[in-house]
Amino acid sequence: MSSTRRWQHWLLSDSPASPFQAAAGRTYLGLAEFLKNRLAVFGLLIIAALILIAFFAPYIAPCDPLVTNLVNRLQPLSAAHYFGTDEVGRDIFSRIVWGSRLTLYVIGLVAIIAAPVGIIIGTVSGYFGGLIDTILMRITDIFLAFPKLILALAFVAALGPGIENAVIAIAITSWPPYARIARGETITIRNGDFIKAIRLQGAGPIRIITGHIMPLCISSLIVRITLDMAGIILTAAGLGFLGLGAQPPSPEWGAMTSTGRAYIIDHWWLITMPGTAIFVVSLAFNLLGDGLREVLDPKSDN
Amino acid sequence: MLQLFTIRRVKKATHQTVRLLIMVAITFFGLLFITFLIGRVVPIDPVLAVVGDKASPEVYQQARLAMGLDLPVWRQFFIYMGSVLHGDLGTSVLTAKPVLQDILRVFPATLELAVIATCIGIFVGIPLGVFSAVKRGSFLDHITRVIGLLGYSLPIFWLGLLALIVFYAKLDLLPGPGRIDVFYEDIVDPVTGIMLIDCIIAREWDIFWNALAHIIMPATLLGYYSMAYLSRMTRSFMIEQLRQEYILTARVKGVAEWRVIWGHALGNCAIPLITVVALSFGTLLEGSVLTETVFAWPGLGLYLTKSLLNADMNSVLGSTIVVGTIFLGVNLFSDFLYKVLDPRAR
Amino acid sequence: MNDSGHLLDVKDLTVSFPSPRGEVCAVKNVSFSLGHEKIGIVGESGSGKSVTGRAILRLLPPYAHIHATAITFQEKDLLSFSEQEMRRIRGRQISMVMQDPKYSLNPVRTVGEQIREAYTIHRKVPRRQARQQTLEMLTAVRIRNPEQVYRLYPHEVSGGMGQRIMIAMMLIPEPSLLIADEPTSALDVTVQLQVLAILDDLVTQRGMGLIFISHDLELVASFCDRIIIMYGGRIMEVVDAANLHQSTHPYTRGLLNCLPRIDGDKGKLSTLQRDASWLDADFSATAGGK
Amino acid sequence: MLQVDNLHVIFGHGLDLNHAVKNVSFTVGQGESFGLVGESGSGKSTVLNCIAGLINTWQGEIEIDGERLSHRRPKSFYRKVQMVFQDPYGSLHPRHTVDRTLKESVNIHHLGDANLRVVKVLGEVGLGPQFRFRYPHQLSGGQRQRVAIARALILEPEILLLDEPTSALDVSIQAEILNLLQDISKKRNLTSILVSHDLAVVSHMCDNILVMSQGATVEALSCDQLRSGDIKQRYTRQLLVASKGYDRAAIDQFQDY
Repeated sequence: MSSTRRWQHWLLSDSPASPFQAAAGRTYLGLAEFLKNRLAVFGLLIIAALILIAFFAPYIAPCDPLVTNLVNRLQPLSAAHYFGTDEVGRDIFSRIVWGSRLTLYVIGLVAIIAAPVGIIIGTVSGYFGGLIDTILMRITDIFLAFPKLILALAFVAALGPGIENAVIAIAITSWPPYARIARGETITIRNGDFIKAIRLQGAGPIRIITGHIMPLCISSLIVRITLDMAGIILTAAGLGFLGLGAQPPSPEWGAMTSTGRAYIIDHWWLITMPGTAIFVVSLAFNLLGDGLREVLDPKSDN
Repeated sequence: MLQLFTIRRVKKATHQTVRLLIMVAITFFGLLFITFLIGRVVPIDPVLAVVGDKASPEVYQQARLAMGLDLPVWRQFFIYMGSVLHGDLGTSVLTAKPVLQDILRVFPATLELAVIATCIGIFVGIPLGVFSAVKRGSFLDHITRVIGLLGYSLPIFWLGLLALIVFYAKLDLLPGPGRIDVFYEDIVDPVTGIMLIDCIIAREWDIFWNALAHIIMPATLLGYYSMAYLSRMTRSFMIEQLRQEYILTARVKGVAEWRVIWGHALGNCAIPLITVVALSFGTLLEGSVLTETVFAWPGLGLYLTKSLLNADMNSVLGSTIVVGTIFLGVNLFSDFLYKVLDPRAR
Repeated sequence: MNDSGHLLDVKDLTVSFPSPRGEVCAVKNVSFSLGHEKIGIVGESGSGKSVTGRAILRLLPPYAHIHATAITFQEKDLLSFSEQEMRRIRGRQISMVMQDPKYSLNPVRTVGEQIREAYTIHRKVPRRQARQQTLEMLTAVRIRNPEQVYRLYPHEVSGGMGQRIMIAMMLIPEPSLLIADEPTSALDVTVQLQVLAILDDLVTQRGMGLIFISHDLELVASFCDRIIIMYGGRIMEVVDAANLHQSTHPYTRGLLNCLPRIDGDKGKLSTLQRDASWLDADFSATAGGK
Repeated sequence: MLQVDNLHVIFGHGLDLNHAVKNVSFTVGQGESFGLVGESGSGKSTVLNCIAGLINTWQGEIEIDGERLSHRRPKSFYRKVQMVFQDPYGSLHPRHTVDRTLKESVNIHHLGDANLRVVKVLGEVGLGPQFRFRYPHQLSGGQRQRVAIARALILEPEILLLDEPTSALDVSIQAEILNLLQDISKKRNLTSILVSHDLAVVSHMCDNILVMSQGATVEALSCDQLRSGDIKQRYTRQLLVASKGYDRAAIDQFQDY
């Protein structure tokens, strides 16, 4: 008790004695604020569970997700098959467990490709303004002129169906909004007195953009990217559903829903289970994003 | 002094309009460039697609020259652009008809869905957002939040399938996939292409009710997503506006609360909301691809999906250009409205 | 000055806001009364001067806790009024002008519409007559071309003109009390004085009461009849403007002495030494006017 | 020390053209405290921003120590000229501690002994070591302005540009900051230019004053001329009357400029 008190006192000190203590205090306050939002914590827990399931898939899944067993086809839920079996007798639970890897793969890759591109284009465009800004923003606008899914479809059509191509297509269509947000934030920040002040200390553009502007853009981008993850999951599943994303027999949730369509009248679990998985993960990202917004972007509420 | 002000206003407005049009032209140019690039990286040989893979080398070469594929890339692009601007989007391999003709045939079905969905979004979503912003933390606010969360998290195709199971297969309340029952097909003359309106023109009331029953599920489904989006955006815009000081001024004047909310605050939200409605219209075009697939709705989305699965590149790129152009047009229109409604932007 | 008795009586007004660390008291036990005169409320930021003004009109956010023994306006007990009855008081009887016309005017409506609205809420008159009245009011605040200004949008007018428009809007229903919350702080000095002159003339002509909230002690001293000096949510003292420089209260003296003066010497300015006991002392009993 | 000759600044073009500064010239001597006074839109802050190199669209001549300044400033320039801004809430990076803000300047110029310099300069502006690792939101307005002054001083400049350094502060805090600035200027023998709309502040702080209106010079005065009322221009006289408080009769004599 007294030792936790002491820690708390150290963390909340009005006059921290080191940069580390100052940063720790900040993190602590942010964390405390975040933990108060139960729904956001719930979202975070689901995402943590998703990551663990994906990591330990071989140990969690009772069956091989790809091995067919026609004798056992279209079995309802049971102790042997928690979520039943599909039209060729594969265990749906195992397929969903392995499918979590594909989901993580897609959102991870899209975030790694799209976020840095968006941030760099946005901040550079916003900071320098003028011709650079005009050119970069024209390009961004061209990409924004297509509805996302349609452009992704066109790219998939050109590159051929498949999960890698779906990732590329989604990434290409995801960065423009990030660039827009980063640019907007940069323009507001750039005109702030503290940027003038650091310019007067003799700092060059690279130091200003990376050390002063980006850290301030990043919090609103993290919120946006987290919320977008939900959309990316839905888009990837949609591509899978149309037969343009991951190809059978790989256990991608959208593709599983698509094959289950033929059996919806009598074998409801074929579409219900993968659909629920998509919904739960996407909901988790939405809840986490909303919670992060309240912590990182205090101006939006209250 | 004030006359000068008016002259400035007019000059500025012309200046801005010209700027806007140039921007749109550049964006359209880029749109064509991207579709052109996509068309060029396709692994399918366009010549083979025309002459078939049993053609002799001479025929192949002739077709290649006829299609202009020996010309430098930039010449090819300008030829492509010229033909698109003349409304020539090529011929569909699947239907053997000009792509533009195909699209004009299927588009009204999509438009019908998108317009009804947008109406649901505007007339349900916006009031819902206003109420929940005014009574923050109330029961209604929580409902709005759940509607929003579900709208952002549920896969539209899955929700469509579940709706089909429940309302068609189990309860048999609503008809199944398709735009109309099979035995009613091809009775009504497609004057506008929009089934409901065509039925009214032809005074075929049985068919009208049948078509209406068919459209309920897909339109409500799309409308739900539009509502989720609009109510959430409206809520946050309203919260922002209600914090402003002019709201306090209105209250000081003794303005009734309902007029403060629906007149002053919503009046200021209307301007950003126009952009949001335009955006949501674009999202609906995209949602229609999945919805139309689920409900076998013969619109642009279904056409695009079928073309994709059959590697019919002319149709795919043609549809992409058409959707992109519509999107651009809607955005241009919203920008224009923005200029008209917001005195600060004039 | 106090010709026809009291216009407004405030007794033991306390306003607090909930915060993560418990209730924070923004105003504590404030009492004063006002006749048909100009009274100034002066204080530094956080002294509770604006909150006091808004509490009278009941314009604070719903989570604020307002307590008072009495708020009496023209013998009517405002505390017992319903929200609907308050709405008939606002604008018609008590009005308020805020700091920055840039924010306090609705950006998408013309200036004329907004002033006209203030008039038609309280009086059922034909549109034409309301418009005529609006134009006359614009003339009264010395706007030379009212017809043109009527059609302008708030972003098209300068700060000084904007504040005149605000005054026109707030005085058009002919209220008997005006609360002016830092009405000229966003303006340049000369414009500030011109706006104050307009306000002064109209208030005097109509025999109104004025509560002038400001951070500028010297300005208030030259403009108002009496001054209420607030610090930390409490009234420190109430003095007649003419006697301000004879004040002996340490806080008032501190505020006066730390101002640089054009004809003063260039040495160090004296700084204000805050005293925790100021917050304990109970001046409200003596602050009830004369 | 500092000389400004025929300075012109034009923003925008076409319909939005704004001639913000018109033909302004003045000289500031070594160790002198110079004031720029005017109402909003007078161009006083713009002049300051030109000297600091924050605006690139000026024409004319700016000289420091007889050396002409170009639009691009070398790094060494910033060791000579520093600036303090008006808004203490906007001039500090919200995510950087006081320590980081101050150290960054030392690092940019590779001065070394960063810790020592930070502690020393904080002491000089009257902030104890307990403030060193705080974030701006943990400081009051006056304390933030002290940090901003410390940041300007840590590079040991010879010229200090002050852009309305106290207009966002309460009068009691204003007195403390003005006293601090006076002390430091004297101790370090700084040359300073103070921009303000407040005649009293300028006359308290400065030796010589330039009155500006709508981008142009109205007149140049010494502080003693201002005090004794030895003023030639009507505009300045009106400003002086206005700054003395509300006087109903005098206001009717005001003219619009």
